[in-house]
Amino acid sequence: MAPAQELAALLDECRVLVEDPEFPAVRRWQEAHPGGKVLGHFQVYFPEEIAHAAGMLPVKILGAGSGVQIRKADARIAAFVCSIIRSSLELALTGRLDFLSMFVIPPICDAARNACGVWVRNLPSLTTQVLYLPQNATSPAAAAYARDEYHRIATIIEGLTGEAITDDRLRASIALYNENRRLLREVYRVKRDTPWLLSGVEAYTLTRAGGVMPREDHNALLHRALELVPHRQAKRQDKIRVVFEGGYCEQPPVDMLTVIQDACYIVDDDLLIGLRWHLDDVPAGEDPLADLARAYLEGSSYSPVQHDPRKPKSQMLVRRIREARADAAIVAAPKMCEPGLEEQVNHIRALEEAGIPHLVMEFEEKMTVFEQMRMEVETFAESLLFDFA
Amino acid sequence: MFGGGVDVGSTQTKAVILDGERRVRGRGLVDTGARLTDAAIAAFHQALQAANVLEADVGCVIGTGYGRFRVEFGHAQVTEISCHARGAVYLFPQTRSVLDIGGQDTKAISVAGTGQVLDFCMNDKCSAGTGRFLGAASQALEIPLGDLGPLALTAKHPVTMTTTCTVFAESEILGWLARGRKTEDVLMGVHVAIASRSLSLLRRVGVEPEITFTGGVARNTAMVKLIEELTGAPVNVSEESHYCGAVGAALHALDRVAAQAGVAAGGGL
Amino acid sequence: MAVRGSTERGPATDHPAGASGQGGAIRREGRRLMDLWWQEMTAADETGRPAAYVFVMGSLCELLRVFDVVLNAPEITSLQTAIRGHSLTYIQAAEDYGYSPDICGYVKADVGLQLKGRTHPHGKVPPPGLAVATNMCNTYIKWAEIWEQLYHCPVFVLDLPAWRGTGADLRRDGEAFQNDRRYVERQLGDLIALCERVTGKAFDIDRLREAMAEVNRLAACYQEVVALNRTRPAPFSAIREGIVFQGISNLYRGSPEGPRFFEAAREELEERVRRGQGTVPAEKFRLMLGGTTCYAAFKRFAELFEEWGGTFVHSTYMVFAGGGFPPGFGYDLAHPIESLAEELLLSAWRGFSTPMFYAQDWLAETAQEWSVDGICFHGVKSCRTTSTGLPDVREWLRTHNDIPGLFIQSDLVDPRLWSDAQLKNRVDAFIESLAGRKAAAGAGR
Amino acid sequence: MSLTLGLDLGSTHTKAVIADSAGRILGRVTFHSGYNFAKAAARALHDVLETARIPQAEIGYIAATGYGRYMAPFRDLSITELTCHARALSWLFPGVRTLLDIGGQTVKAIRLDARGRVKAFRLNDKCAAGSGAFLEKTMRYLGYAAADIPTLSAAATDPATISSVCAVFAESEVINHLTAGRSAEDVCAGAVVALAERAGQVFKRVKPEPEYGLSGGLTRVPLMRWALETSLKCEFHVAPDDLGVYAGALGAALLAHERLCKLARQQTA
Repeated sequence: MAPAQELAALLDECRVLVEDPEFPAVRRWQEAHPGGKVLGHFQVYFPEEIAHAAGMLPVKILGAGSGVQIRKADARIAAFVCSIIRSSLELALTGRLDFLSMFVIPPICDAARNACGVWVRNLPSLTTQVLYLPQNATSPAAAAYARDEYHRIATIIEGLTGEAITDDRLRASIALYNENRRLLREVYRVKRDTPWLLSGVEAYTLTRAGGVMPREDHNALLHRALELVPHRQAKRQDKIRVVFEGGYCEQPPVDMLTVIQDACYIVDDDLLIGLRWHLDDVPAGEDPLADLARAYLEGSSYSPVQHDPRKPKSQMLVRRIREARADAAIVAAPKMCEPGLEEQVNHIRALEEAGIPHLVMEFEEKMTVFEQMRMEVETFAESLLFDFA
Repeated sequence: MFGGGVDVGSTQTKAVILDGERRVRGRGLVDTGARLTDAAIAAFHQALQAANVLEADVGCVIGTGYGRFRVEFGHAQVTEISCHARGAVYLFPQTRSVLDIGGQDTKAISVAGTGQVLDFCMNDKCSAGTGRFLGAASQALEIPLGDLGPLALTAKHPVTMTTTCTVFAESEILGWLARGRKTEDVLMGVHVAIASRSLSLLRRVGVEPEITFTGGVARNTAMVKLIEELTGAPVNVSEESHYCGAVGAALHALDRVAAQAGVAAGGGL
Repeated sequence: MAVRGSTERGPATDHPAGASGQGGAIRREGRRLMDLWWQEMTAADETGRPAAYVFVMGSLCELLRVFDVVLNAPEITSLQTAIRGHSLTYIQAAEDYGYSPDICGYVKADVGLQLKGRTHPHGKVPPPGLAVATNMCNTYIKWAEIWEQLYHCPVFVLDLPAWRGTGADLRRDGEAFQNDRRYVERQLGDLIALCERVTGKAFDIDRLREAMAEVNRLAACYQEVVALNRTRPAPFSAIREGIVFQGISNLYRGSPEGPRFFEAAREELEERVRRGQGTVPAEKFRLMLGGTTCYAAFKRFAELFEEWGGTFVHSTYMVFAGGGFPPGFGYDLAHPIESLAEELLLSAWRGFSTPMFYAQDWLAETAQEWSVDGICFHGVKSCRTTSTGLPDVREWLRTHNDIPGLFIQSDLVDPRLWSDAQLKNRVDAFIESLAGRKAAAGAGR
Repeated sequence: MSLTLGLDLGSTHTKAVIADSAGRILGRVTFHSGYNFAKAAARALHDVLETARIPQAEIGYIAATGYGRYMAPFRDLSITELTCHARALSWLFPGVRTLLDIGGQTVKAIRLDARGRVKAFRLNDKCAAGSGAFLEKTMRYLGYAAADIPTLSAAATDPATISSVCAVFAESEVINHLTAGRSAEDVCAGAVVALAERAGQVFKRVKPEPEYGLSGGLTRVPLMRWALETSLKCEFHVAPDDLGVYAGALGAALLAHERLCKLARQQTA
């Protein structure tokens, strides 16, 4: 197959994996691994290495997009809670997550933390756990605590799988994920330097596919994609370069990102930041659990749901924009998202001070209408690009 | 002796007169508009005329619906939840679940054989006004309210309406049409959205057969079909469905008349 | 605003609005202590005495008092703007600043207050010298980050790992709990060092012991007061007096005024019990509140039920926001820090988590002990902490424990979300169904 | 060939104008869009040519804007309505730097530079959607037509407070007021003031600079302007004789002229 077609096919495959609420890749894995157990985890970050080291398949559960209509979950959680919380529960209540034997919710926000109670009440056969990641990140005791918390989860996993999570297996898993992180950094580099060769949406689907397929396969897929991209014949267009901020938890519809990239190059973003949380390789030494815990706190990215005085979020956004050589920022937040909407205000202030043009947007994974959004993005681009007079 | 019930709803006001044998003797129906008291009086007098009964012969009048406290000539007020439950069991004695999709609120009621409310649930603030939402659809599509159901049933590939919010839903309708989707497919999408929203309310109170569908929207054939599909059970719908609240109120009125009579006759309760 | 809407009464209505709460030590002392607190804050704003901003869930007042800081509880100042009918102006100021209609009304009322020169209907609020938040409400952390932005003040986030889900090990001697306790102890050490830095005062462990002794007294008395409502008719309203109790137990935690108030309150309530005085002329329905009340319609909320002879005998709110002291726990003054850490964790596990997002067991037991006829679940549009999952808990209790429940929605402090006609409709219907239940039960006997 | 046609396919109304190089309007039409934008576009083209008595050959350039701007197959260019509004108002009032447009579905605030270019803009939050539509709903609910808004709101003695930004919540406030016995006039005026409040919030978000301009269908309602000017403490230029309604179409026509000149220059060059 010619490189162009092969890449197109590969990207289509990812798009299917990303949008199919039946998790085809996960089901294929279970067929190939009889008795293999799957661990689902909610946004933002979960140390998948721990589950992987026990032979489990870690899967990111991040809502159902606009494909699934919320029916059963509405009777459990009121409509003024964000979409991703309700649609994730909908997936579970409609049997689409029947492959899970364990589900982990980090209490990133009040809705997520409380949702855990709803999962436990309604899915008694599923082992549902809250993973309290440290919010007192600068406490000298935080890393030790996080290690204990990881160990607690590890013990439950060992009980479920009957597999011992040895340091060696854990180190091997960390190595595998380090390779995955390296490849994702490369994807983002290509998108930043040559957005006409790899669009924001393409980079997004490539990244997101990793959350719903075995990392071994994802590594191979990314590897091949990165080989093929340079052979693409694509014209560099006269578009403004923007950074998209606001995709750390609930995911904007792919159609929305398309509307944006029709008028702008998305050269960097915080989409699925949890999959790219560690900015560098995680060292795997004497005590790999401790290494993972330390890495979560040190040298990691930022999100509205982690408090760390060493990470002034809005300043890090400004740096992200500068490093991406972007002309402007699109500061989005999901409807009903407490932390996102609160962070948005700080971001806007910081961008005004830095004199960086920005467009403020509100979205919902359930959106199907983008006309107004298109008009806003076009006007924004027009206001930066042209001059009619 | 007669009993009267006046249901001042957010769009229409209905009145019913029942005789001592609980037979419907007269009905009244007017648009509510902004003057609730006038609407209540008008509907009640329509009913009196239809029943050919003098106001003086009506022992007790009960007001229900949002404007129940504007039925100033009434003797007492009872919420439409209690009245719909009572009315539904009157129309279909085996009723155990009642669904009423109204202009302001959707109600799911679990009811005992006596017409007594066991549990009820109403829509969340952020998914309110679903009944009115059909009105909005008929406006946007320029199709009379009565034709919505039949047209929706001709849909081949209904769209998926994803939002819970009435306001967003209206722009979603326009969006689908702007993308050239067939009117009936969009319309069916609207019906499905309302039906599944209503069902999640029924789930909150526990779906028990028989299910009786009351209120104006019950006359929408597509909605009835969808509710039946989603619950997997037949759904009772009466020609009287939009009078259900008023009938229930009139039944409550008759109780009071009987009680008073009992007291007058020296009989205790 | 909508609150002014219909004030229609149902049939059984001639009750003295808020019969309870009139006169007596509870009202008098409650008001005095509340004024005293505001005088302290207003003075601090003038003298520049350092202020610590704290939150009711895990406030650490007993520890902070040792450093002579003024304690500001923004949740309380926010709800007071609503009770005074001024919340909307503050909220709109925050929305003009960029905060969304969807986010916490408390946060917006406070941001509005900060933007309006910290001038509150009750007085002045001093700027934060330090802010202490816990993860018991994640919005606490975002809120504190706003002060960090506005004032560049140090923010201390105390991690209190709480309920962990399926088969969570809640044993105090369990490994998970011991790991958590070790972590919390270390954090308390850091907080003490921070307080010393901010206030320039050396930590005095004996003063901490004294403060903790006061908390022991207060907590014991608080439990007794709440228990008095087991009697029929209930001597106090978990909404009307409840808010006074919660306010004092939080603001005076660790000071002698706290226990003194509750001892006086207990006496007054015991007297009411002797006289068989209830909160309404004729107590017909004993209710429990799942979640918070609506301060934008504080009186009205209680009236909706009281006009039918309904009274609130207990609430989850009085537990998770009542100072959060775990039942039967007492500080071990011989080991203050260890004991403080343990109390914080037990509060997090049982005091906050359980009544907030795993409430069914607690509600079922309490409904029994307080002989409750029904539970009103109040969903707060802008508060996911107290609202997420309420419909689920309601249904659980209906199906597993046959406890009738009503689910209504408005807000804590945003009057725009109070729809009087809709709420009255739901409440009236609920009361009608409870009446029917009683009648049926009576007939059954 | 020196004339241009500006077409504004709005979500509720379609407007079209024909303008000459001096910006004089030679013909204009407006009508309810319905849901079929292609149909509306064709009708607008036909009607405006007819009313202006101008053969289509005279039209040198057609610019389409508004919600359905892609649905006019005969257009030369599509431009967003914000860019068009900005252009039109700065042509009508060269001093205007901040513009507020209250449309059927959205409220828009735009800050411009001296040349009428968009510097910053803001639209209403999703939850404050429905703006103009909310007013129409309220009127329907009260039993009046949208055309009655100016007279009805003017007759108010004590406007009812409607503070919610959400159209659904606001509607429940309307019901509260009616059940509490408030008059239709007061409720209508309350709704107008509420909408002005809402628009004012969007306006503040763009850090307005004088002078200020007002456009959109609701500029016809005197109370709206009064409420805006008192709550925002500033004066608005309002497009003369309902031109505000045509601001989008006019802007499109003006921008069309600029394109026309550019093309002409390119040809001569």
